[in-house]
Amino acid sequence: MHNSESAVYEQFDDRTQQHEASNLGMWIFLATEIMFFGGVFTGYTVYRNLFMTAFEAGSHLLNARIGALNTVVLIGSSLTMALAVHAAQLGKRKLLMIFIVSTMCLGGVFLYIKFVLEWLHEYHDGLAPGLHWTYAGPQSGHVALFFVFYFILTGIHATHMIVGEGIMAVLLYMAWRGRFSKERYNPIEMFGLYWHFVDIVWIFLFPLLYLLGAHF
Amino acid sequence: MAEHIAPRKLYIFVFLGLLVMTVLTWQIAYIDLGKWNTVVALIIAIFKASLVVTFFMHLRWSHSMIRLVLFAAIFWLAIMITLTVGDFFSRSNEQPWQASYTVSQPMVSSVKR
Amino acid sequence: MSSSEVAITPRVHYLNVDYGIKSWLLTTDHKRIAWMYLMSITFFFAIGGVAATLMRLNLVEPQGLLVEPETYNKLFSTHGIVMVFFFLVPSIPAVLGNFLIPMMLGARDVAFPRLNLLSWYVFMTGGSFVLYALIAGGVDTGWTFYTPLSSMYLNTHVMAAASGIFIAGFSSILTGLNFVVTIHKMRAPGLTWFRLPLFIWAMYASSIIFIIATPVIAISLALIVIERFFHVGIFDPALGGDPILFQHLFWFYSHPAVYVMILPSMGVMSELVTAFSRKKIFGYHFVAFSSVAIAAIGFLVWGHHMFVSGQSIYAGLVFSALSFAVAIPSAVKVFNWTATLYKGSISYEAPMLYALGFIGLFTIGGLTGLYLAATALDQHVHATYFVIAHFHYIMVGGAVMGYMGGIHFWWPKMTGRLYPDGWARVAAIIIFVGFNLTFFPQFILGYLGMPRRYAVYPPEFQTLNVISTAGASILGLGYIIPLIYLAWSARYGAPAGPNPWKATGLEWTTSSPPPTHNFEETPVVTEEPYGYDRIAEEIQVA
Amino acid sequence: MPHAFPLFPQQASTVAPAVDHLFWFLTAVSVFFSALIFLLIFYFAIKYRRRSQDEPPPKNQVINNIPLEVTWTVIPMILVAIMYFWGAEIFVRNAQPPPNATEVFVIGKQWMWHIEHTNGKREINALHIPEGVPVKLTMTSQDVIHDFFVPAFRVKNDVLPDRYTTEWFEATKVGKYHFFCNQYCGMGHSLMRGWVYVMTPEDYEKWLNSGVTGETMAEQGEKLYHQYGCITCHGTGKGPAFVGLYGKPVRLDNGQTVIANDAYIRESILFPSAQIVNGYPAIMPTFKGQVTEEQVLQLTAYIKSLGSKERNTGTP
Ligand code: HEA
Ligand code: HEA
Ligand code: HEC
Ligand code: CUA
Ligand SMILES: [Cu+2]
Repeated sequence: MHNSESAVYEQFDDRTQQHEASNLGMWIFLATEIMFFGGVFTGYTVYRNLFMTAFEAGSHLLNARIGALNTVVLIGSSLTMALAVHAAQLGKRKLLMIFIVSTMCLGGVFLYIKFVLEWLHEYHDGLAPGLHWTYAGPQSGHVALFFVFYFILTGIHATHMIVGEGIMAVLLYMAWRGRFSKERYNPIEMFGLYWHFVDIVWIFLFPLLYLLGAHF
Repeated sequence: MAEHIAPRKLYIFVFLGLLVMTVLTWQIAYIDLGKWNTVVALIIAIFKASLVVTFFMHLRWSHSMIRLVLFAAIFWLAIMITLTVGDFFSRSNEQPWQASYTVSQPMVSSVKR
Repeated sequence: MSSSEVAITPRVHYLNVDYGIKSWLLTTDHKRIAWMYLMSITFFFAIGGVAATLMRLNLVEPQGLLVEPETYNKLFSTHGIVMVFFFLVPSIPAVLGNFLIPMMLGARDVAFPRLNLLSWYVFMTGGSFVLYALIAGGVDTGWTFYTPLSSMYLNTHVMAAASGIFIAGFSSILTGLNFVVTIHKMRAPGLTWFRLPLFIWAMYASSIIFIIATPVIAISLALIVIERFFHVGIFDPALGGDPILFQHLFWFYSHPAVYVMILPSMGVMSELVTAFSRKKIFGYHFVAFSSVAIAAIGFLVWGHHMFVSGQSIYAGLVFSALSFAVAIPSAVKVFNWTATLYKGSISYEAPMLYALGFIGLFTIGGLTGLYLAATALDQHVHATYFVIAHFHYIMVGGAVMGYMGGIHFWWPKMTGRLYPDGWARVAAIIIFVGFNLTFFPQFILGYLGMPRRYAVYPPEFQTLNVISTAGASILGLGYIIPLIYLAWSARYGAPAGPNPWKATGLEWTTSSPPPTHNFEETPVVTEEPYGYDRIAEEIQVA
Repeated sequence: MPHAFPLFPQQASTVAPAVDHLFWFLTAVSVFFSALIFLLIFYFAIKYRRRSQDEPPPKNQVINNIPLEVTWTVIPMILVAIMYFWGAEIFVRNAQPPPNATEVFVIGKQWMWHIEHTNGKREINALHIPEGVPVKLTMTSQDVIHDFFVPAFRVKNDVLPDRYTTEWFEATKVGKYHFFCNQYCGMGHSLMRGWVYVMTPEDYEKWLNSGVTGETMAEQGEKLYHQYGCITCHGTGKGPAFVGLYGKPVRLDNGQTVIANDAYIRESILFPSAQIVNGYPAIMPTFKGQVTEEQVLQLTAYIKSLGSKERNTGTP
């Protein structure tokens, strides 16, 4: 058990070293995440340039308004997350819990919109390659390719969010048990980095998936 | 901890900035800029991402090592994309299939709806 | 060691602080985790080796001595997958790296000990998926998983194998992450970057590759699984995709991965060559930075596996030029090691035999890499036995030799006991001879045009294949001998004492085996590594 | 019983000697450096061996020598630069089939090679070609990736599904040579091989015209043109006429211009909606799944036979 006074693991000399180490570790982890998404982005870039018109046709089948709405929701959750870290830095336990809960809620809203208002619809409309594909317009195969990438990218992104919700539940419990303090809030800060990263991925996914070609 | 604590107001401003840019990028999609639509959208996305990284993720107050890590990841990602895409768009006519897409003005997109 | 000193084993050390299966499975001690990796990868090496033996036996007859082509395909796929992902990639980093990095840095443990344990579990989970795939009937994709063959045509256990590698990839990522943070943040007072042993530099460079490249193989295999499961066309041209995209993603990882396999061995080399010639390394900065240069440039050359794949010829030319560029830092290393021997005080214990073997065989393997990097020559030898010979020279002759040398060098530190050096030297020589007999004929076979992954082949290639198989049996014997005497010595060997080789380096300043937290008190470093000229004075005083 | 056992492959094409010269150059460099390093190691190892256990380690050790470092960086650099340009020159040459090359069509499928000559003559797992005439293979696959490799010619190239790749060579010696599938393609990979027969041009001519069905590829293509109803549009003005199409630029409805080569025609038949000719409606149905790769090649041959005279229809 580590209470807030002796919050340094035995392999470290002091708290600064420990904090710097976990911060660096987290950023390196995010670097691997960049490369992980990067693999799919590479494929996306190639196909998007090869099959320009098909990808635009596919993009037009998505609802840009919902996409924009979801962007706002996710940015909002990023704000509440930043404020949660802020509250943790100041050692305000109650505020911290409030902000964690609001982040979780906003994340939940995002996932609800994603699954229920988008994926489910796309599935019913026959826009789910491999499962239910009825699109019969020109270049159906390459439009399907767009949707494959759409589902993979949003799917991996949503998986990250679900994992994030789980971690937040744990953090909330820890906060409730008073495990954090002005001196010890490392986990909150590290998780914040993760959550903001997931937000950034979406910031790129939104234009790349929803806004291809002019929508006039 | 020797951590920088940013004022809460700053976070709110950043949030507002992100909001404005989201609306902007969404609305610009309804204006026909030809191939520039994608470019503009990406530029805005990069701006948004930098805001998040700099302020929400505290890069502004972080050790330079952290910046190096971020730079390295972006750098290698850029290499992966550039060299891969470079192959696809430099295939000669003798190895065609894709080649026919690139004879002239490959980037023009003018879908009629 | 001089017999006058009495080597003593400390009463309490990391191996006997507590007993029982739980004290191992739940340990966060980097040294014990290293042992768990050692056991696991030896197991995987045996699997890969058995597959290799069967393959070589089959190739004695042009029509196939033992098995049907279908089974042969499973054998080389198993061999490649297991040897690369479950033996060689984790070998030096996860065993010697885990054991030594904290000690060389004067730290109590790695930065994230629990993460370290987690990576072992992740590794074993991945391993069990692959074992499942093998037991359930095998997989015949080749280790390269080329699409659309793997994603649409084969009906073996591709998903299980791909998922296994996907999972094991995260173990690499976590290990690399742990090492980078440890090297950055856990160095003892006074241990500046240019006072680090070169092994640390090499591990640092390979960790970078782990971090940047591994996620890409993870995602590309995930995409194969998705394509297979949902029957959507990510890489299958029949459904609109492009198979060459997969090759790009695969080699973006797998080329840097070959440097992950060789860089740690190169790090070991720098330690061995200095210790057994009692000299400072020649050109420290050049050796250190060439590791980083190999890691960095190594990311730019992956297309050299695709010269004849239908990739654009312009891309081929660029990748060819970059591949030649990456050979230069390797050359620099070889020359610096050779120069280190100059005017040394050289002795020939087993680790040094492995080291000299490494330099020779790596040189040959690397130089034949140049043939492959030359576009027009690759157009002839691509995917022939010439390639097989090239990479076995580097991976078996180079990386595995380095691994064996490292294990022999640090074995006394890990167990506190000495192994019989005579046996070890004999084994090293058997391995060297068997190795050359196995793989040199394959260069000739390759230039003659014998394609790889051939279960049956035209009869005029038989003689060379028989020679190769004969060599392989000698080689296999050579690997079994160390297995026996090392196991024996762990129990019955003579106590080693803290520094049996009279080597420099922080790991030799603590007892053998070391205490759980490595050092009685945090060491302070005041000078460059490999201070063998200083030891000179000490020995003279004594 | 062990056969005669060669150590070096036969040279039977114009590029083979060029590739071999490069090979010997690299071998010379490799032998030189390997020998250099081996000899140095042996020499040092013997000269500086430790003579007694307590021999004091050397003092005043040389540990740096910048001129030396520069030397052994720069010399390899120069050598690899030579290797690079030498290899690249041959590689680029190999990528450019001479325009007068005889065309042969190769279709790979699990696990056999199907080969067709322009006059309609077909063969399986065998390729007959004339000596002293450049031959260009246009290759495609019906399933997975294969690779067409002729060791005696020192050339190979992958054969991809849904795509044409090419490879060319000019045989210089009459004889019988192996060709192999050199890209792992599943169970029968190692059985997917055959023989290249290089014949004198006269023998070749005789062989080519013996036992032919009587129809060239173009004639077969013309039949298909009627059979699949291409004529109902392309012969009536509903679709662009084929006369003079081959090799000419085509304007598409999105403003791009493409060259009507094999790949374009193949795509027009199998994925008609990918590229729409300017001024025509996108009514052409896909023939994917109806025509085989072989038939596509025949249709292409037919369209090619209609010449590349000035086009009178098609591009308004
Ligand atoms: C540890 C593993 C390892 C290492 C370190 C290397 C190192 C190199 N490899 Fe190798 N390679 C593999 C493992 C490795 N390779 C594997 C597994 C494959 C096959 C994969 C598959 O298809 O299954 C492969 C395949 C492969 C190919 C593709 C072949 C094909 O499929 O057609 C190529 C092509 O360029 C290549 C090139 C090189 C080069 C230029 C180096 C260089 O880094 C070598 C540099 C070293 C030296 C040059 C020697 C030392 C220098 C001197 C002694 C001084 C003199 C030097 C000069 C004159 C320059 N390799
Ligand atoms: C790290 C990598 C590594 C290592 C160590 C080896 C080791 C060996 N390899 Fe392999 N090899 C590869 C990586 C490696 N290989 C790869 C990546 C491929 C390409 C696969 C593909 O095409 O997809 C390949 C392919 C390959 C082929 C070509 C197959 C083909 O294309 O048709 C051949 C053929 O000779 C071969 C032979 C050998 C031999 C004889 C050894 C020997 O060195 C092995 C010696 C070891 C032993 C003989 C085991 C020792 C015994 C024990 C440990 C005791 C345990 C046993 C019991 C108790 C029962 N390997
Ligand atoms: C229903 C009418 C129809 C049929 C049947 C048809 N086509 Fe077409 N084809 C068209 C039209 C219209 C176009 C021009 C628009 C386009 O590019 O799709 C076209 C374009 C083409 C082109 C590109 C020509 C150019 O000028 O660039 C080729 C090649 C072609 N068709 C081949 C075939 C072949 C071969 C068949 C039979 C196997 C066939 N078509 C059957 C209507 C048809
Ligand atoms: Cu076809 Cu291998
Ligand atoms: Cu490589």
